[in-house]
Amino acid sequence: MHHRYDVLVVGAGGAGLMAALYASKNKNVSVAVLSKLYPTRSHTGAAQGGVGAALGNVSEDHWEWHMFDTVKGGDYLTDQDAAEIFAKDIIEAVYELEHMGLPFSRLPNGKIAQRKFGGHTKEFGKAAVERACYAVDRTGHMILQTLYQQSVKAGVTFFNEYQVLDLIIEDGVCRGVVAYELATGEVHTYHAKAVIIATGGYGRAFKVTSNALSLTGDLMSIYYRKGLPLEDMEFYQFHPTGIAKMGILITEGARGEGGILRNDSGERFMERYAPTIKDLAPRDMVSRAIYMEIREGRGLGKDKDYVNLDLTHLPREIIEGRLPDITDFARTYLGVDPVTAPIPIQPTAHYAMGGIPTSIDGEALLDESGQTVRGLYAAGEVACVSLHGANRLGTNSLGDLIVFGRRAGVAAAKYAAGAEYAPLPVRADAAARAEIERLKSGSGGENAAKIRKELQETMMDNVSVFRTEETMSRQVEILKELKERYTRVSVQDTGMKYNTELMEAMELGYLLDVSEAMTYSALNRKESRGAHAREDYPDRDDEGWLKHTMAFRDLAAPGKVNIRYKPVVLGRFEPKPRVY
Amino acid sequence: MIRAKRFEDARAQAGSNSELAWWVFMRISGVALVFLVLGHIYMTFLMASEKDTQVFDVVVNKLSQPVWKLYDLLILALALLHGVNGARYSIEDYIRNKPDRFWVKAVFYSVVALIFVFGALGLFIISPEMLRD
Amino acid sequence: MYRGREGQWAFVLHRLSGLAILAYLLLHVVSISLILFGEEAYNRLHHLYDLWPFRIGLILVTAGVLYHAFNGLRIAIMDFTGKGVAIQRQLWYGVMAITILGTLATIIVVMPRVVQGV
Amino acid sequence: MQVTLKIHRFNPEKDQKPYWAEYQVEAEPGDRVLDLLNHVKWYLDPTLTYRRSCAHGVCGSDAMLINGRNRLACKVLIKDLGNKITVEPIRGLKVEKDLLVDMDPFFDAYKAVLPFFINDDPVPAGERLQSVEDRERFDQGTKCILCAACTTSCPIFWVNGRYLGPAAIVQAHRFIFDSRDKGTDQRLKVLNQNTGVWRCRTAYNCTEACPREIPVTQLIEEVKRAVLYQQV
Ligand SMILES: Cc1cc2nc3c(=O)[nH]c(=O)nc-3n(C[C@H](O)[C@H](O)[C@H](O)COP(=O)(O)OP(=O)(O)OC[C@H]3O[C@@H](n4cnc5c(N)ncnc54)[C@H](O)[C@@H]3O)c2cc1C
Ligand code: HEM
Ligand code: SF4
Ligand code: F3S
Ligand code: FES
Repeated sequence: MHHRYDVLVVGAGGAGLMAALYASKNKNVSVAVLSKLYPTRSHTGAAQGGVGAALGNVSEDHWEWHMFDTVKGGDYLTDQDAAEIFAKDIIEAVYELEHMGLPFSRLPNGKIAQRKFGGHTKEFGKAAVERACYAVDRTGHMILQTLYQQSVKAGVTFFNEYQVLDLIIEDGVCRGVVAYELATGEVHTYHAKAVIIATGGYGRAFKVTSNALSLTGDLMSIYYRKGLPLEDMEFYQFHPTGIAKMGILITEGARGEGGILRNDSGERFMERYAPTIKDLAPRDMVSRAIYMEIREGRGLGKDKDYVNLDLTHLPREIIEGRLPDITDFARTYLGVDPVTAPIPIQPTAHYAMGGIPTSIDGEALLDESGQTVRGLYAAGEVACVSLHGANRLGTNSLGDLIVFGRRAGVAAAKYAAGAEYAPLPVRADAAARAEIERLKSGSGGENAAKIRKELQETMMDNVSVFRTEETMSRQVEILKELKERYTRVSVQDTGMKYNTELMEAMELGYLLDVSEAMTYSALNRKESRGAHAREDYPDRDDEGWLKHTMAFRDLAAPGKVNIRYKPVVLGRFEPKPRVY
Repeated sequence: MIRAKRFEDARAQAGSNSELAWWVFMRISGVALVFLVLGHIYMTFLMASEKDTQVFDVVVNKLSQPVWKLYDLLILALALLHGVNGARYSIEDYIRNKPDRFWVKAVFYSVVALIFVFGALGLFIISPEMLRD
Repeated sequence: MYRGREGQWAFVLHRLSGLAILAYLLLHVVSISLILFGEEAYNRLHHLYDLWPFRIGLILVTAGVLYHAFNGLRIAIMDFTGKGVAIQRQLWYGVMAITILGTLATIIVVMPRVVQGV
Repeated sequence: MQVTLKIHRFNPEKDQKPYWAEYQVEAEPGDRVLDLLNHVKWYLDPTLTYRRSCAHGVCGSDAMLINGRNRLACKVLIKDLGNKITVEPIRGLKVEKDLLVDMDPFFDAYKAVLPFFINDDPVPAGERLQSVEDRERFDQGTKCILCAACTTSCPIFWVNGRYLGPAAIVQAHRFIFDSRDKGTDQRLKVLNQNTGVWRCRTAYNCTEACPREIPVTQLIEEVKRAVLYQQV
């Protein structure tokens, strides 16, 4: 089937809905949203802790401080133009969410409640500051719900459970997308003037992750397969506090409320790693600290492979009142009551700092020179503006969705209002159909699930918190082998209706490709910065590496990845050593 | 494709208060019926217990008194109204097809109305003259 | 069968008992109204009621009325007090207790007559 | 431990009618039912179809009828079920394939209660103020993840699909009792209909089923009273 909309949004998480809402405020354009999940199932709903904005409701705060923290938290790889826009805009954006009815928790004076979060400080690093605006411990859920509610109110058109399989890009102009309707197995072609990609992250490349089963890097990979660049893929955040083995997230808000990390002897080990802000240090540092403790034999459990998050010294009302959901997680999945016992935790794959490179208006970049793919936009976790640099601060992702989702929506609508439909190539859906056919008729007998499992385990072993030349080179070889096996995957369900097996097999293909971009980028960067910690290059090297990685798949030479670089936008804040 | 239902669409659906009224009525009549019905049963038991063979007399005797006439008429009216509305809930729940629902309701209401008339007449016609002896 | 708890069974029983009482009531009215056609007709039918299946039936109707009446009060308490919802289970057990006791009492009164087979 | 997993299956493209399929699966006591389903799908029978995403009870994808009760497959552990587990699709919505049902009627009911913030007053420069107590008043309903476990456990909804259902009422409650919202009137009017709150027979299955521990019936009762007070 054939459809035509001026602006198409792919993905209905926080970024996608924000973009759709703002694009549809422009009355000159028609807008539709495609999502492989019902909008309210998007993983933005899992975000717990809060959205950072310098409202100063609890104590004095300024956008400059927020900007500084973001830049420093990103280990100075953050583009400072983006950080400045972000720190300023997010304040008014949070008020706007409140005006849309978002049920923020409140202070006794009726204002939006705020709490401390990792890496957020006052006066450029002096002490932790209450900056995370929260709605109990389900801030992301409330953002997702509120934005969806507003979309319902505005009458936005949704195509739910449509999985996008291809972007139609020719001569540097995006002309639409190809999507697979899960309910019927039909392949649809969407003709559009502007497409906004907001499909979130790809945590499922790892074994232990806080991410949903559906976060498989689809559109990042589709972009990359066209020979277009992915930026800063080596920077992948491991959140320090995932429930041991399961990866389910325990929000940093737990430490914001006073939770403490302890090793086997009960020692508050973060005092040794970040004397000033201790447990509220940025995530990369805390995750490394936990790994160090575990390596040095100070972990707990029979494999000594986790540490404890201790809330037991906090009053029951704080735990149950401000962190009810995570209390429930601990009780449900571990049988541990955080009021009386510490929670076993372990770093968990959490957030992609890298992704589709964009301008500050969300335009997708064609290469390192700043040229854009006309009519193509990206926002949210899938994109890299680069606000988060080498390491994202907690609460800055929700802010990113809101601020840059909105900018992308506005920019795309404005562009579409003034543009003509670029003609569609004949049989624009041919590639997608061929891929479906290949998987359905495959007879190689490889099981997609087994390949995925191996991918996740090896990525976890070789490209996680600590990396070395050796582990990553090994992973490069493993990926080659897995990709070869992937060509022999055969899908057993040949039906049309709700063929989830087919879609899972597709998703595995995407995971393999983003893993490739990530591993090559990481292998290439010979320094340690933010979330990218190399044991063979333990120091940050601003001389050689204060630059963004742009990884291109070489379309002429299969299996080859070309790395180029894009300069970091500096400004207000000079790169300094990062100590807390 | 799903098109979000608009604000205006939903507003247009708003209608009458009758469901609320019935809801309240079910509760109030229910509470009243507790006393009426239990009273009725208790009374019948007491009065008819040992003199089984003369049930007819007992009943006629009782129903000849205007107070009891009224009492029983009230039970009859309230219970039927309450019961019929209760049965309507069930009809609306279990009969999915709209035309069927309409017919079932129509027939059901008519039958009950007929029985009510019948019962009310019965109550009023009873008089002491009907007693033997 | 859905493994619902007290509330589900309270509802199912309420509905069944309500419909049963309604059926009984309609029958009851018809039979009493036979008075219109004189004692002969009235008594002929009413002797039928002395047969044991009708006696047992009467016990069931009594049980139904008791249950429906007290559960109806439980519903009204939940609806109007705002506190009732929290103790709905306890209320329901109370309703069941009253129903069972009341039914036992009825049995004690009616059974001898059934046994004597009047 | 060895678990016998019985799944109610139906593929409209192949099967005349639904049937039960049985699988023997090796599981840890701490595993979720979703882990078992995934195991079956990935290694035993890839055609098994169901929805899932977050895997920790926050996205609302995988409400199912598990051992006779509505649960999220990702939020119920094997150790709480024993080694015989039956899984069926939730009731009252059309089964599309295996455990996956048509959710459209559910979302239509949701949309009918105006599930969005309504207040056309000019906005202040900062946030609208709201006291801690006023915020608390509607907190319960904000937890809802629209999983439909409640609506599809309701004996009224099973037989009468026109009933808006508890989930929609919970959503309405969230706005009706929000001190900032001005749309209460219209919302209550929608709920004051034959298909609205008055269809609820206080069966409490919804409350028992809610994975977010929302006291659903209590909220419905509050809405009933709100309609009552509004109209008298
Ligand atoms: C457990 C957890 C807790 C978090 N807590 C916080 C926090 O407290 N504060 C904070 O700032 N950040 C937090 N984050 C990070 C933040 O929530 C995410 O980065 C952010 O929500 C991503 O939003 P998104 O809109 O980019 O994507 P998502 O919300 O993931 O949405 C992706 C959308 O894309 C759609 N999609 C994907 N692929 C396709 C395809 N092929 N075709 C069609 N549609 C597709 C999906 O259906 C979905 O609608 C947390 C993340 C996790 C995992
Ligand atoms: C004795 C005192 C009675 C009380 C306190 C009572 C109370 C109630 C209440 C409160 C309801 C509403 C239930 C709900 O909305 O969930 C109800 C329903 C009903 N009642 Fe009664 N009632 C009584 C007697 C009767 C009698 C005598 C009859 C029969 C004639 C009857 C038949 C019904 C029926 C059929 C329903 C509908 C049940 C349903 O929809 O599930 N009731 N009753
Ligand atoms: S109220 Fe509870 S059961 Fe119902 S949809 Fe919401 S979360 Fe699910
Ligand atoms: S189960 Fe149904 S009847 Fe009411 S209390 Fe819940 S909605
Ligand atoms: S998979 Fe998200 S709720 Fe179960």
